[in-house]
Amino acid sequence: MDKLIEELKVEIIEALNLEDMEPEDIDINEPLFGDGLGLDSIDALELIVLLEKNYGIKVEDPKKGKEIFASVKTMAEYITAHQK
Amino acid sequence: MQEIKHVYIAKSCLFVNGQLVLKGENSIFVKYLKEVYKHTDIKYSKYFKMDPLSKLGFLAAEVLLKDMKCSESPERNGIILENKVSTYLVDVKHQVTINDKENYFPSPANFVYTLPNVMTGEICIRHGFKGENAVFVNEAFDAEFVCQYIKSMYEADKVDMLIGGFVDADEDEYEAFMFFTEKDNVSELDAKMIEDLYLKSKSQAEE
Amino acid sequence: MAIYINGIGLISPQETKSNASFLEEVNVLEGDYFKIAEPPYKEYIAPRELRRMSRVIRNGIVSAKIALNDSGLENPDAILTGTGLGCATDTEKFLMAMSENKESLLTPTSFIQSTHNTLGGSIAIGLGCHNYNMTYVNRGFSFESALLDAILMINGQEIENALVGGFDEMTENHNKLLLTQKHYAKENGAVAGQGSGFFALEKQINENTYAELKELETYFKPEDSAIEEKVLQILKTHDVNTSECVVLMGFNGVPVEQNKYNELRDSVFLNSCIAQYKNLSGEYYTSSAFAFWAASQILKKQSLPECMLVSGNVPSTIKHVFIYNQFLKNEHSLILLAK
Amino acid sequence: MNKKTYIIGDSMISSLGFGSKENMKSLYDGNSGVQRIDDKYLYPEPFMGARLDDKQLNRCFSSLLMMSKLPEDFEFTRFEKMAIMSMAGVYRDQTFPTDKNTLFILSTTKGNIDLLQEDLMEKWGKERSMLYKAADVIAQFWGFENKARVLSNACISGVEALHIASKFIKQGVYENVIIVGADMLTEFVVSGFMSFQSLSSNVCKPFDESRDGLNLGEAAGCIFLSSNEQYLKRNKTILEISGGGSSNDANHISGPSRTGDGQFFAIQSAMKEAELTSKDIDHISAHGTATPFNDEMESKALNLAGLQEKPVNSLKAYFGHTLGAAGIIESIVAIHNLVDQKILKSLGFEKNGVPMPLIIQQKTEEYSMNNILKTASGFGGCNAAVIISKTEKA
Repeated sequence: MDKLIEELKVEIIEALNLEDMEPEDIDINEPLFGDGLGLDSIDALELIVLLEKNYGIKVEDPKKGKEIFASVKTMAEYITAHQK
Repeated sequence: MQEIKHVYIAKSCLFVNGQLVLKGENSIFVKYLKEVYKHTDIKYSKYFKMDPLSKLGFLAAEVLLKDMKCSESPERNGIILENKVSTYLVDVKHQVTINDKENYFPSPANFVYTLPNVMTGEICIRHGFKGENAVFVNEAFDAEFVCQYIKSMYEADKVDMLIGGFVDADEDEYEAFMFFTEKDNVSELDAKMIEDLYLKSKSQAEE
Repeated sequence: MAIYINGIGLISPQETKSNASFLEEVNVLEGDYFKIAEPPYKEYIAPRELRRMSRVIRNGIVSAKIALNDSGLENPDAILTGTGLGCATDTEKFLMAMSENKESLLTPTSFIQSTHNTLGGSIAIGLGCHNYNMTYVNRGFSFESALLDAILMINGQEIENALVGGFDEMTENHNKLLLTQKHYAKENGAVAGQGSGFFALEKQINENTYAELKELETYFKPEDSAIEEKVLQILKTHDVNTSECVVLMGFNGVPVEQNKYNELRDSVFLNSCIAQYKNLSGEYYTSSAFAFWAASQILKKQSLPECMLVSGNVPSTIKHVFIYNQFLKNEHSLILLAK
Repeated sequence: MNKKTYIIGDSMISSLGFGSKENMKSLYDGNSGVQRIDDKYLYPEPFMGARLDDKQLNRCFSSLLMMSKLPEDFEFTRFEKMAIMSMAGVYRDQTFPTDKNTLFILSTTKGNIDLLQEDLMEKWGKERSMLYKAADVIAQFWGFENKARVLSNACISGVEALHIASKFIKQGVYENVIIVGADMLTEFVVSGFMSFQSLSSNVCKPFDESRDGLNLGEAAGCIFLSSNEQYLKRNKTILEISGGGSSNDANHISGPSRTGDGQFFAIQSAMKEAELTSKDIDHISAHGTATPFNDEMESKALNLAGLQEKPVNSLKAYFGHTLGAAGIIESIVAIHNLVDQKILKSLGFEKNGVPMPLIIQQKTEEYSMNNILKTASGFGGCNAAVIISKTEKA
């Protein structure tokens, strides 16, 4: 799980162009959207693609994104649960 | 101060140092030139092949250089002449030979004289001058410029003897003025003086 | 009606971000095309906003901000941009993803950022400017078209001022394609470049005014003598003394494209000081925005940097700058600025 | 003689292009402007020659009129346009003075000779066909205060003008001299050379075994000389005319000397003035017309001068023989060769065909040089030589 989280952090930074951030700057429990990292709906779409591309997980309903992308931790949990 | 030797030919008159030497019987340019040729008492078969301009320049030089001493090093003898209409008479002659496309016969013997410096070339051949030589085309004799050139060549140590002058042959007028300079008298050379010599000869010829 | 250039901003391969200096040092070409001398973006744009912006947007915004700050104009009556390629990096990114992922798994960011009007929109968002916002994509006339729109609107009394800019970026991939074209070929070809230049144009003259915009003409594939005739007419109309004029020409090193420049240089502008700028900016669709910036500087500073001088003597008083640029021999533009 | 004759600027128009830069590029690329010309106004039969782009000349010139100090509706002949165009090229790089300290020399053999054609004579009249008149018009275009001078010394006119001008400048007679060399390709000249049977039916081959005559060409070139260092601020490499001389074979009006002594005297005089010996000369830009006798004479002259081991070229296969312009445009090429430190191959040359040994340059390449000797010879037995040297401000 920790390994997955570290991997995920790097992927998020790359996909979302968070160029000034280092993986350790991201608190795994901090909200990704809103106040935390300040991501928006476009970023949500980026992350949906990331899940499908890197982990083969298809998020059919974008509305579910809000729960999945709450934090890096929730993302990792979702991946672990849904990975085939 | 010794006067600079000069020759003037125009209007069927030949002056040497301002003295009338030969008054022509014939007012036609080429015929008068033949009189001058006879007067110089030389035998130079190439003369007859020349165009009128070269003949005029050649004869003026012949008279000017008589009894004059040039440098023994041929490359130290030079000549600068001015001219107004360049080789207009020969140019027209050449043009006539090519005007009619059906009857096209340009002549090399004529064409070679379509350059004004061929006249100086003829003079150089005759007297063995192998030094500086130049022909400038100017609307009228410009003593100031010719003297500028002459002084310049002496100052640059290019020559020991240099002939200057103005030789021109147009349809109904011709004129030759030539003067002799050498290293030793160049300090006396003065544009105003040359101009005066020229104008004096010219007015004498017009009388 | 007079139109004045009251603020300028340029991000280019040269150190042009400060209007205080004027090409005192030259960045020489490294590699196959000119790269941007990047400004410290964070000084102009909040990191959060910066995140999603490609370089061309960043440079565009920075140059627009420099121009606005320079002029003191806060909320322009119109934002007009011109670009030949638009946001090339994002377009490429999106197309590459499309190709790599077989048209699936596409992400939206590069898609939304890849349209030509992204910059115009982003500047407006940043300023909270709800006024007229237009982007012209007109090949070698893109910047000129934006400028023309501004002139028409100001002269038509629709607006009092406008922020006008021209921007383009070059990418590694795009340049590879260009190198296969004759125009940009390695032997005798032009070197591609990029840059973003913005200008605050106003009806009112003020103490920061750089120059007056006198004339703008564009010609597509003109007849042989049309340019000369037009130039002569412009010079006459505005009473230009060619000996007090600097002519900024788009020399790009391509021999067949050189003729027109040479002809004008050797005829109408024989008396003038001839200068170039593509040796500093490279060739691109909106390079005349670089020339426009340089011309404004020349007139305000009354000097011409050595690196721009081609021939002629720099006039002691530079009254006019005439810009003549052509793109691929098709698009010809003439711009006259006055002191 | 304490002043230096600096070469401030140059420009030329030829069959290879407009402007020195364009011409140099073409030369370094090895292009020839000589081509088959089939134009009954020039000669009834097709022949090989080098012609200017008339369209470009007229286009550029029409807007150049703005600069003219003559009345607006004043008309210019083709020859005058050529000369003025080449001067414009110099002017745009470094505005030249036209005051009393400045002499303007036109170097040409035939000037407006085309005006002798019946139809043109009617329009322009006799006086306009005169060389002094053409020079006058050109001088008035620019507003020169001094009277224009025409040097008409056949094919050496250009080189000799440089020689004479440099004496004037060195001695302070004039501070600046603007020299224009120009001649046109006309029916007059083509028919004349045809009658001499001296035109080759191919691109000419100077110094080559199979050379069989020359090609005629047309061009105009302008060189701005001055002793005033103030004009030098744009010149990265400073060049001067370090020496010059002219001479006569005193042998034959249309055939060159069989010994080469005439040409040798001019070279010797130029080297003496420049205080250089044959060792110091790095390269010779020869006259090299590709007629059998001329090239033979030059091989002898260069051997007399001890220059047989220095690379020689002729530019006649690039430009054709441009008569009064030749000395100027070929000197301009030498000037750029010195600046670029590049030597041009002698186009058309394959196998040595001159009696005395010469090293004919066979490749265009980088070459380190300080002094280039430029020579010329012409009808009337005249010869001239100048040395163009790298120098520093006095």
